[in-house]
Amino acid sequence: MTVLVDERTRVVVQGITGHQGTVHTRQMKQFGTQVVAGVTPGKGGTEVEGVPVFDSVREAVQRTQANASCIFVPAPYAKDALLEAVDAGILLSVIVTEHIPFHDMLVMYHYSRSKGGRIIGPNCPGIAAPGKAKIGIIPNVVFHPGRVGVISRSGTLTYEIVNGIKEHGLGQSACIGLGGDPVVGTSFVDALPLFQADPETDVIVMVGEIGGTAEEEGAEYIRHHVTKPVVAYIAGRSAPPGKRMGHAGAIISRGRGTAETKLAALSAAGARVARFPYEIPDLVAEIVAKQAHR
Amino acid sequence: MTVLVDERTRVVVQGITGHQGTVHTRQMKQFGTQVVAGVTPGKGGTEVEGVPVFDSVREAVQRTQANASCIFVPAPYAKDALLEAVDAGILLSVIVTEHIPFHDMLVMYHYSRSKGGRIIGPNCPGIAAPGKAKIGIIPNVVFHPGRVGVISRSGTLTYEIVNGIKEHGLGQSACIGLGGDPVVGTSFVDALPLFQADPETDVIVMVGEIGGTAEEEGAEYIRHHVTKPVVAYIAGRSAPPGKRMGHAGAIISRGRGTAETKLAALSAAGARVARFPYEIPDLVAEIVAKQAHR
Amino acid sequence: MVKLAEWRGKDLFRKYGLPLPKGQVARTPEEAEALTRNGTVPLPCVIKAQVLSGGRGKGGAVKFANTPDEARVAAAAILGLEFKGEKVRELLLEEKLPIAKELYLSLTLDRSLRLPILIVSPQGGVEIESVDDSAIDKIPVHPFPGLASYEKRRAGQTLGLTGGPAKSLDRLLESLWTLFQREDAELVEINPLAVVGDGLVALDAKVIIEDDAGFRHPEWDDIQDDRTPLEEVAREKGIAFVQLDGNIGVIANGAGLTMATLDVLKEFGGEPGVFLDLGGTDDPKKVTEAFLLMAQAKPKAVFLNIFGGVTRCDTVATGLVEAMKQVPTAERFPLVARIRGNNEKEGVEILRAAGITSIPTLRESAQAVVAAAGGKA
Amino acid sequence: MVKLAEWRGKDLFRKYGLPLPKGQVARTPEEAEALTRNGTVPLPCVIKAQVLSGGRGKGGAVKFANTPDEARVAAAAILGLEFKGEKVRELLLEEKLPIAKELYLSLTLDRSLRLPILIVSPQGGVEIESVDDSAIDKIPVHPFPGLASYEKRRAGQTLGLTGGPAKSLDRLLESLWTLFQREDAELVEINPLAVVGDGLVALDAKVIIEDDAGFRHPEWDDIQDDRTPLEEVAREKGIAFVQLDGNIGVIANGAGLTMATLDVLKEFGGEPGVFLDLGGTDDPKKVTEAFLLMAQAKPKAVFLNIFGGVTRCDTVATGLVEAMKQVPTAERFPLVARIRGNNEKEGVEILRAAGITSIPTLRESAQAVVAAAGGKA
Repeated sequence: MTVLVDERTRVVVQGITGHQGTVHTRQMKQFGTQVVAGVTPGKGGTEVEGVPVFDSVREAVQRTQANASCIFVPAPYAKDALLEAVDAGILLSVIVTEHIPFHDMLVMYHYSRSKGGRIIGPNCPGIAAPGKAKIGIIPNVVFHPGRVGVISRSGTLTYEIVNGIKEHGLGQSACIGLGGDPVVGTSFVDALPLFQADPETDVIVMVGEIGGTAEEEGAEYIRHHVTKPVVAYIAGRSAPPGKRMGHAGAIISRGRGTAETKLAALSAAGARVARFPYEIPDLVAEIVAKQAHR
Repeated sequence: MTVLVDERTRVVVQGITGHQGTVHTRQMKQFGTQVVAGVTPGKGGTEVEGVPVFDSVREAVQRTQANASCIFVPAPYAKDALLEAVDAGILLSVIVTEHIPFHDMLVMYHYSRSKGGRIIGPNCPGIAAPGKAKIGIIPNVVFHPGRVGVISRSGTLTYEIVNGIKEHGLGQSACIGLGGDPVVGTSFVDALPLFQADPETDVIVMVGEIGGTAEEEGAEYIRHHVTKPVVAYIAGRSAPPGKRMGHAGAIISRGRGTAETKLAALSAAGARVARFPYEIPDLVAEIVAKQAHR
Repeated sequence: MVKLAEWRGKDLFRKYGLPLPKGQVARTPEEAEALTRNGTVPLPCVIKAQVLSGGRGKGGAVKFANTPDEARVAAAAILGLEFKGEKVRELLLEEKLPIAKELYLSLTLDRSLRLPILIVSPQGGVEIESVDDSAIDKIPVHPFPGLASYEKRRAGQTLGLTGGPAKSLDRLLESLWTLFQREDAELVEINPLAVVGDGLVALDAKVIIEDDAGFRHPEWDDIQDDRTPLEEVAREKGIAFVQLDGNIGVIANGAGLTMATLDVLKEFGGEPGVFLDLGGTDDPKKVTEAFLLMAQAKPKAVFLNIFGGVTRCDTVATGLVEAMKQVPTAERFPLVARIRGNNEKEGVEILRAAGITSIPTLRESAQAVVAAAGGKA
Repeated sequence: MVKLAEWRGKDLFRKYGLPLPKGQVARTPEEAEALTRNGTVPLPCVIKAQVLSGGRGKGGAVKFANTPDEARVAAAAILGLEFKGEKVRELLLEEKLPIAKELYLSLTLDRSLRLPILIVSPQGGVEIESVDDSAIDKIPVHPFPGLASYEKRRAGQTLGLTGGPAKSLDRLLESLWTLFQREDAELVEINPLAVVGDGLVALDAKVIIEDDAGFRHPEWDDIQDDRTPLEEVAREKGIAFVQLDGNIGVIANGAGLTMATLDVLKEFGGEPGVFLDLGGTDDPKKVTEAFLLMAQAKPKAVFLNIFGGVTRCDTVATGLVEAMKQVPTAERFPLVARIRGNNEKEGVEILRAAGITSIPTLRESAQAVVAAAGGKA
């Protein structure tokens, strides 16, 4: 396994019969992912993109040994979908759905954790390991197998950066989009150890944004536990306080969560800090070149 | 460590200023236990049996590094007491209190478990490892250090049996009283592995009673995982169905939980079954004698 | 453990919005007639004895009526019946509904999982113990997230419900889950749960509440239970007391020890008649009370088996001697005592001074009491 | 994120049984006078502008009155004031209470712990940001067991409460916790929470509700917020739209990319005036709508920066071209586009056909738009 997913990952898509579910099932399969089942209550017995649809996750797991879930169901039903996945024994769930109330997410997170489960997201593009598997919606075209690990709170900005890495002639070991909500199942401190431990990752790219203290906690983790080089970028340097910048989690409230404190913390922890997204591939290439020289 | 407790166990007594709390604090200390703190809200700053009393478990832990709790507080407040202990980072709690509603205990159990904690009880005499430490109310006099491990759902019957073992010239490695309620934090399947893994235990005595299927599950565990000899006794062979026999958990309901099925399961799992409590020490002595011959 | 009569269970159901037939309680044949005549209970109706034991249908405790007169006659026939020792004092009259299907549904505790469990079966109207496991679905419900929608869907699937009845099930389960938690229930059972028209109706209601939660339910104080009068007195005094069929009274401390004592007596041919668990006490008055209670059960002989822990032997001996003074000579019973453990010497001495010998081994003391009761040992 | 005006917050508080001063809303000076004259609001009273921004006291938006006439005069002075851009249209009149002590209390989300957190300080009545950390206690609350009694005791200890006020705190916290969860609040803040006599009273109420939970709160639909009219329109269309102080409009897809685009513009001396995050869409109509919305904000230049994923480049290009047709010539703005990713070729071609050149690099495109807006790049 690279990071969380690999060729043995067997994905069940919850909400597969919806538009997004169907489109991304196709794309996940094109990426090479084993999408083994879909779930939409009441649509059991049908097929989507050649994938059998079941009425419940429990049934899907019994019949197909699915071991990971990708959740596309609308926000009002997302909590139930996640609980269903956890109770069916699925320990990795990627929640693409946005606008899930954080009170729901608190229950989802703590319940999942009490069962040993991991959530990626919500409101996230998911996870991909080129050449292995993808759960979520990151465009396939931006990837190329390689040794750069990417952890990001963003969606399209991540695509842009991952694509930039590819256009620099480099590739990615894995990319995790953590999601833009205030409460996410996997944060930088949870994702960093995965890449630090991954023998297929040489450099870690960390893309943060304003709001909360996840980047500061990540920096603290880097300082103490990460020996691999880290390149960091923070979006939202120019954002005003008190305004929610697109992501529910991207808000400077009561003077906390500014880009400055995040950049300072990351810099102090030894990360190379990029001022512009397009600087990231340059910095990564520089580090890779140095590593090659050693 | 023998089983769960040893010389490094530092006990905080919740409800120490009550009659039971005070009496048993004295007896725990006489047993050699490090009782380092007591907690009774509003009584912080006082002392009981030479033990400092605090207003909260958090304070007690901060000041005394307590790492285990003994809970004597009345049933209506027991849930809160346990939550307080768990949130203060205490991972082993012995709940002596009886008559805790099982709906409360469900919350206590699952919350504690989600934090990696273990509960012994409720409605239990606690745990003791002679020569090391005791948390709970088992009379000190019945113990003698030795190599027999005792796991029991009963209180006084356990004392009788543990005492019988002593009077046979044998001793105990540790004794756990699981408690007589329908929902207990630690059941036979949870306690058996501790004694199986304990290098200081040679023989395991298991004292069950009617109600539930904890003994059957214990038997299943013995069959697959326990290599040490087990002597078992079940109280309640003559109890009628549908009547609660003293313990909230001791009831044969809808044909389930009879002594017969339990005895049959234990016997089939290779346990030596005693028909009378006073046969247990004989059977244990017999096994110990054989072990000595080998 | 307090079993509620059907009508009390249905009152709770009503409070939580569960779907019920129209109905009312009657205590006389005339009331039954009036309720049906004035339309409070639509006709035809079913008339059910309000007793706590099961199997009423077979026992003649359930009848049907098409007219007010029939209702009166049926009520008169049921009222006053003895039903498994319980006299019928109340009747529940309910409209008779056109039942399309009978289902089974209950919420109770799974002790092994330590979780509430929702049990459903499409085969309702019969005792669940008689239904094949393959026709029963058991759905654990975790109290943290509570009853999840997917669990309700699963229950609906097992019950074979779609459309209106499935929607009705959704609401019903939500209400039942709330009731189960808020009312501190041990069991809520609907058997049968009937499909009627486009919805569901709870035809029966079995509710057992957990008396340990009584401290947050003052409203339970006046609820009748199926305890005997002596058991009721014992409960109020905090003594675990169970009346059995034999003639030897057993007083011990601790549930396990008391049960083991019963077992030993039986093994030696004795017939235990009272299980009395003193529990943990160091108050001699409570011991005295326990003995006087025992005396009221009129045992042929009494066996006192104590292993002193929290309850010290001298406390028990003191309480016992006091009790013996208070029991009238005519009502005295042979007593065999065995007291061991904490303060054993002092206790044995107190008993000896009162002329009672403590026999130290369980075997011999048990044999002695069986002999005293005229048993075979 | 919907901030409630104080009086709305207090209405919620009342619903959950939180202790409040007697009070009422007035919208005219005459109403203020009448409320105090007829005793609805006891005198002396405090009159507070109902605006969403903080620091009202210093801004002259809070006055006191001892007589109905004073109330009318004070109301007239406050009504119509512009307060940080917000016109005062409503006043809250409340009895003035004898305050023994002012405390601080709030419930909000701790993102790092992923838990609700109860924040208390004995130093109330001032902004919590100005209180020293040593005088603030933060108590995490787990949603599974809910707010525990020991947590309430801890809060009471930090606040230095005993007796009546401590008991009042217990009930207040229980209610506040229920409100926080049931109303899907992001923040409930009581500052100051006053000790008055033997109890507590919430003198202020700040409630922020989470609009993502709107699907279970139809009652929120008619609540006014502090969004600008354009922001409100955008919200209804599901477009993340924030008005800023500059003159360059930015349309991008995805929050991170949009923020990064703003950052780059600023770096090159530009001043972003609108943040418009298209989000994920493959409907050209939504793109058109977003552009027309942007046009209403009257930017000096617009920068379109798209990285196609779910949102394909050709979709955006189609929507953009359609929008440009609908914007009147007089209101047109210089447009710089950069479209990359999924269906990039098709999108670039569509734009080219409409006379718009897509500049592939972020650096050059950003510089171009800053120049177009007359900035320094």
